[in-house]
Amino acid sequence: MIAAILSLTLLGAVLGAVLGVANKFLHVESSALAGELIEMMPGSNCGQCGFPGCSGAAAAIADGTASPACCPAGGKTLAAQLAAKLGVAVDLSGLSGEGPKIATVAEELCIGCCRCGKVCPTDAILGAARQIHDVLREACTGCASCVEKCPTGALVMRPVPVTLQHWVMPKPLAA
Amino acid sequence: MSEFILLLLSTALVNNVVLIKFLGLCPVMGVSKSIDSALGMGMATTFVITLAAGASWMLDNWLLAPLGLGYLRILTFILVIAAVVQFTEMFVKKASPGLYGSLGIYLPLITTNCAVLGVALINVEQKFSLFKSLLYGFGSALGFAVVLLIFAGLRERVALARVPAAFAGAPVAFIAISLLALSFMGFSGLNV
Amino acid sequence: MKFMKLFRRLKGIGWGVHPADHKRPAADAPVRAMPVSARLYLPLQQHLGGPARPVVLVGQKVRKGELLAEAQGAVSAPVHAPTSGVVVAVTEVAAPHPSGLTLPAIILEADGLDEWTELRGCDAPFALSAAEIGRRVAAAGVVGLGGAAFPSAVKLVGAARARVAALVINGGECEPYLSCDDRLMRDSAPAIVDGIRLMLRATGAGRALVGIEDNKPEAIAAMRAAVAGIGAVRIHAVPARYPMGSEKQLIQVLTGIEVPADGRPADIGVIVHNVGTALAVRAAVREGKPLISRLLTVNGRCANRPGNIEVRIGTLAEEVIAFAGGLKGDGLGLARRVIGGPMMGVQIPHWRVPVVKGTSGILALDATEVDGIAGRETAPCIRCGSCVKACPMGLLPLEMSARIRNGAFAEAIPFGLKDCIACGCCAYVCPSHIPLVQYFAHAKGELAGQERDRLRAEATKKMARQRQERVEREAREKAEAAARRKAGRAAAAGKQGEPACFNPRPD
Amino acid sequence: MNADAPTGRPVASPHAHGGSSVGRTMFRVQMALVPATLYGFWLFGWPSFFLWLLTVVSCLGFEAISLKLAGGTRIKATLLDGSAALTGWLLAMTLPPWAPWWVAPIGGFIAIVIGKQVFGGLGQNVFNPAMVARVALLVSFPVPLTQWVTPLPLTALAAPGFVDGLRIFLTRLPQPDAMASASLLGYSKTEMLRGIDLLHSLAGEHAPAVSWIGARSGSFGEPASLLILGGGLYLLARGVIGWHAPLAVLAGVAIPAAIGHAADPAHYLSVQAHLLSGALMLGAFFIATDYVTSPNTAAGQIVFGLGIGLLTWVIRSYGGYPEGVAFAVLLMNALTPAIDRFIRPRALGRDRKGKALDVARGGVQ
Repeated sequence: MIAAILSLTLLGAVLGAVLGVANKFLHVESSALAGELIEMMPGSNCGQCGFPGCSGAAAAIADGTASPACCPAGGKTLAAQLAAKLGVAVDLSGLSGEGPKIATVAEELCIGCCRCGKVCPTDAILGAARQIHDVLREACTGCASCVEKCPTGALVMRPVPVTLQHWVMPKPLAA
Repeated sequence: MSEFILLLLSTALVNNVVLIKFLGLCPVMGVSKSIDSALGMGMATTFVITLAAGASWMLDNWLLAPLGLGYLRILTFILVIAAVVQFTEMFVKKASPGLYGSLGIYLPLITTNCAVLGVALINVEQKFSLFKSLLYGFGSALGFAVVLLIFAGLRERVALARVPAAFAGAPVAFIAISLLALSFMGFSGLNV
Repeated sequence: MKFMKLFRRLKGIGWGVHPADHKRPAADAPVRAMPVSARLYLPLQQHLGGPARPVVLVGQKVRKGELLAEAQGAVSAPVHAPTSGVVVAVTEVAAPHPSGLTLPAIILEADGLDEWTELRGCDAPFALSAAEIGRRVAAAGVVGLGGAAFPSAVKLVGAARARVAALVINGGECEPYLSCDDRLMRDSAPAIVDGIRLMLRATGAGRALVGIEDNKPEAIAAMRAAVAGIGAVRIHAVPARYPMGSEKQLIQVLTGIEVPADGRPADIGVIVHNVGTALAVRAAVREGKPLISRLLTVNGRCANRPGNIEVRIGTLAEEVIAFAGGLKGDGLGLARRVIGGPMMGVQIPHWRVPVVKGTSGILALDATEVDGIAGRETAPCIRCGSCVKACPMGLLPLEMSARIRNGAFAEAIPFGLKDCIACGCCAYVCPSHIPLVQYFAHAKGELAGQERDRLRAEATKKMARQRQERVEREAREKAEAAARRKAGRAAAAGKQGEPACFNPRPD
Repeated sequence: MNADAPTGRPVASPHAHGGSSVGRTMFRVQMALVPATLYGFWLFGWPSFFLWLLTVVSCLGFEAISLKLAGGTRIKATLLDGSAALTGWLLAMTLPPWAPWWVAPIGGFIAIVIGKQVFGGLGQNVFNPAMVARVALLVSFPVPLTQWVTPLPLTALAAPGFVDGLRIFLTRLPQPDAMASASLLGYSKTEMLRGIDLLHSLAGEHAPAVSWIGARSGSFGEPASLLILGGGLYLLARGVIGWHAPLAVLAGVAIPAAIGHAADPAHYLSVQAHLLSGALMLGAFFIATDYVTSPNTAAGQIVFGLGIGLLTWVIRSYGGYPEGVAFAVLLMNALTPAIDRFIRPRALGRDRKGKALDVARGGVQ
C-alpha cells in the first residue's frame, strides 16, 4: 500500500518536474489571432455585420461566435481568406449568389445635401454642397451606409458592371 | 540481426496495429484528411509509442515488478504516456505551429490512442527485453504511420471523387480502409 | 550522357499533339485582297496593355494612315485610320471575345478614295539608330501578329536594354487551319528577311533563328533562298508538333534552353517575334506605313472558299466571310465561330466583330470538327494521363481540373495552374471530353478576381484610415477653434471651424 | 440572331478534338483480351464459358442497378462505354475456370458496387475493382477459389458438352478425381509446407509443367500467358498503354526471382515459372496499366510496377498465399496517391521541386 502510494507519488513528481522544465524551454507565446484577423478585415467599420466595427467582428470570428462569411464588404474573397486562416470550412454559397454591389447616384434625384459623404467610411463620395455627388467606383466598399441617409433616395446599390477585364469564363457544366 | 529485422517487418506489416489488430483507429480516421497532417501525426505517434514502450518497460521491470505492484500497471502506464504526449505537444507547438494547428485536438488525444497503451501492455505480456520492446514499439508505430500516410493519400483522392451522397464522408472512408485491410491480408503468414 | 542524348533523339519531342492540320487547300490558294468596307470598327485596345486615347473628333475627316488614337502608358500602341474617311462615332462595339461584351472603338466611314496621308519613309534604314527604329515601330502601332498582340516596339526596346544575344523568329504557325504566315513566307520572303535584319539592328542581337514547321516545305525553301548570303539569319526546319509556335517551346527547340518559369525570354537573352511582325516592322521603318491591314485565313468546313485574305483592320468578320465566299448552306451546320486558330482561338457569339491587329484567322467550324466525333458529351475523368503526356509545360491538368471542379482554385496552383499556357493539348486528347482549358480559364479568372478584391480591400483599408485621420484632425481643429473663440470672445462672429462641405480629396 | 445558330454559353478553346473516347479505349482493351479468352474457352470447355459470361453480365447488371440507385442520368451511355464489362472480363480471367456459379455474381457485386460505385463510379475508385473482387473472394471462399482442373480441351472426348457444362457450372457435381489438379504456384507452396523442397517436388510426377502456352491448370487466363502478352503488345502498339508499368512489373518479379533461384534453387522458383504463373502477365499488361488506379507519370508507373512485381515475388516466396499479384496490385493501388504526390513531372522552366529555374544559369550566347 505504502509502496504503491510512494511509487505513484514519486512517478508523478518526476514526470511533473520533467514537464515543468520542458515547458520552460519550449514555451510559446499564444498567438494573437484576433489581432491578425483585424489586419485582414476591410477596416471600414461599416457595421453591416452587426458588430461594432471590424475589430468587434474579428474578435467574434476568432472566438467562433461569428462566421468568417459575416463580412459583406469583404465578400467571398475575405471569407475564403479568413476560413483558410482559421482552418475551418465555410459555406460561401450565401455570398456567391450575386456579385458585389456599389452605390451609385441617380443624378436627377441628388440635391447635393452632403449627408451621404459624412457617413461614408472610405470617403468614396465626392461633391460639394448643392452639387450633384458622385461615387468613386474603386473606393466604394458597398456597405450601403449612405443609402439610408439619402433624403431623396438618390443613392442606389447597383451591381458592379461586368467589363472585359473583369469577365470570368464560366465554369463548365458538370458532367 | 535478421531476427530483429524480422520483428520489425512483422510488427509493421504482417501484424499491423491498425489493419490487423484494429488498434488506434480513432486518429487514423480523424487525422487522415491530408498527407501533411498525417505525416506529422505519424511522426508524433511514432515518437510517443517508441518512447512510451521503453519507459513503460523500465517502469514495469524496475519499479512495479520488484515491488509487486503489477495491479498499478495500467494506471502508471497511462501516466507515463500522458507525460510523453504532453512533452510532444509542447515540442510540436514550438517546432511547427502550423502542424500544431492542423492536428488540433488529436495531438493531446494521442494519450488515449489505444495503440500506445496496447503496445506497452503487449510488451509486458510478451516479456520482451528492453531493446526488443523498443523495437516492437518502433515497428508498431512505423506500421501505424505507414497506414496513416497511405490512408491519407487515399482520402485525399476520395475527397475529389463524386461519391454518392449516401456514402460521402465517413462511410466511404471506412470502405476504403477496409479494402486497405484486405490488401494487407496478403502479408498474412509471411515467413522468411 | 551521350546515351541520354541519343535516347532523347529517338524519343523525339514528348510533349504536344499532332492534330490534322487542315492547312491545305487554303494555304495553296493565292492571297486575295479585300476591298475597303463602307464602315470600319476600330477598337482602341487591339493589343496587350493600356488602351489607346482617341485624338480625333467625331465628324473629323482623316486620311489613310493618319493617327486616330495615341498610345497611352508604357505598354500600349496607337491606332491608325485604315482608309480615308470620316470619324462617325467613338462608341462601344462588340469585342472579338466569347463574352459578347463591348469595348470602346472609333467608327470610321470610308470615303472610297483610300488616299494616303503623308508617309515618312527611310531609304537607308540600317543607318538609323536602334532607338530610332524602335520609335518608328512604336509610332506605326506594330504589335505581335501571331495572336498575343504585344506591342512590338516595347519588346524591341526592352531587348536592346537587356542585350539579348539572339532573335527567334516564329514561323511555326502550329495552329491547324491557319496558313497566313505560311503564305507570307512563300510570297514575301525577302521582305520578311529585311524586316528581321531591321529587328536585329534594333535589338543589337547578333543572330536570328527562324523556326518553321517542316509541314511547310515551300515556305522553308522560299526563306532559305531569301537568306542566302546573310549569315546572321538562319532558317531551321522544326518538327510539326503543336504547340511548336508557342514562345517557350520554340525557344527550347531552337536553342535548347528553357525560359525560367515566371521569367521572360529576354532573361535568357532571347526575344521572339512573328514573321508577320517582321514584315510590319519593315513597312513601318522603310516606308513609314502604320499597321492598318493584315493577312488572315478564312477556313473551316463551313466556309465555301477557304483561303488567305488581305483585310483592313476594323472590317467586320461578317464582311470578310462574305467576301471570301460565304458559308455553306448559309451557315447551316455551323457549330462554332472562332477568331484565331482552333486550339487557342476564341469562340464568338456572332460574326459582327471587327478584325483587329491580332486576328490571324476566322473559322467557321462544323460539329465534327469541334468535337472530333460528333455529339460526344463529357464523361468522368478516368485518370488515363493522356493530358499529362500531352502537356507541353509538364503540368498535371487532371489534378488541376479535379480541384477546380470542387471550387478549390488555389489548390490547383501547385499543380501548375499559373504555368498553363492554355494551348489546349490536354482537352484535345482527353478521351472523356472534359473541357480542361475552360476549367483553367475559369480558375484563372476567379483567382485574378480574388487578387483584385484583395488589392481593393487593402486600398479600402487605407482610405478608411485616412478618413479616420481626417475626422480626428477636423475634430481637433474644431476644438482648437472653439478654444480660440472662447479666448477671444470679442471676435465671436468671425470664422467657422467647419468647411463649407466635405472635400475629402483635395488633390 | 442571324441565320446561323446561336452558340449560347461561352466555351473555351480548343475548338477541335483528337477523337479519342473512353469507349474506344475500353473496346481496344477488350479486343486485346479476345485471343487469350478464346484459348481459355477451348482449354477449359463450357463451364468456363458460362462462368465468364455470368461474371460479365453480373458486372453490367450491378453497374446498372448502382447507377439507377445513385440517380444517374447517363446509365445507357455509361454501360456502353464498356468499363463494367471489362472489369467483369478481367475478374473472370483470374477465377478458377470451373468455379461454382455463385462466385460470379458475388464477385461482380464486390467489384462493381464495393470496388467502384461506392467511390462514385468510373474514374473515382482507388482500388482496381477486379482485384478487389478477386482478393475478397479468395479470402472469403478459399476452397472453391483454389480448386483447379486439368485442362480438358473442348475437342477432347471427355470434355463436358454444353448441357453437362451447364450442369457442372450450376450444380457443382463432384468432380472426378482425375480432374482435380493444382496450379504450379499452389502445388509448390503446398509441397514446401510439407517439407519437400522445390528440387524434389517439381521433379515429382504430378508436378504441373511450366510451359509457355501448353495446356496446364490454373486460373482461366493463366495458361494463355503468351496470348495475354500478345494482347498487351497490341495495346502498347496502339498507344493504349505505356511500356513503363508492364515492364516494371515483369522486372520487379524477374530480378529477385533470378537472384533467389540462382542462390537457392531448392527454395526459389525459376524466373520462367514466376513470369508464366499466376496472373502475372494479365497483371502486368491489363491490371497494372489500369488508368484509374495507377500513377499518372511515367516515373510513377515504374515505381508502381516495380512495387507490384517485388511484392508479388515476396508474397509468393514467403507469404501464406501461393499467389500474390492481386494483393500486390491492391497494395500498390493504395500507395498510388502517395506516389502521384511525390513523383511529379517537371514543369518547363522549373526544377523538380517546382521552383523557377535560375535566370543566372546562363542564357543563349
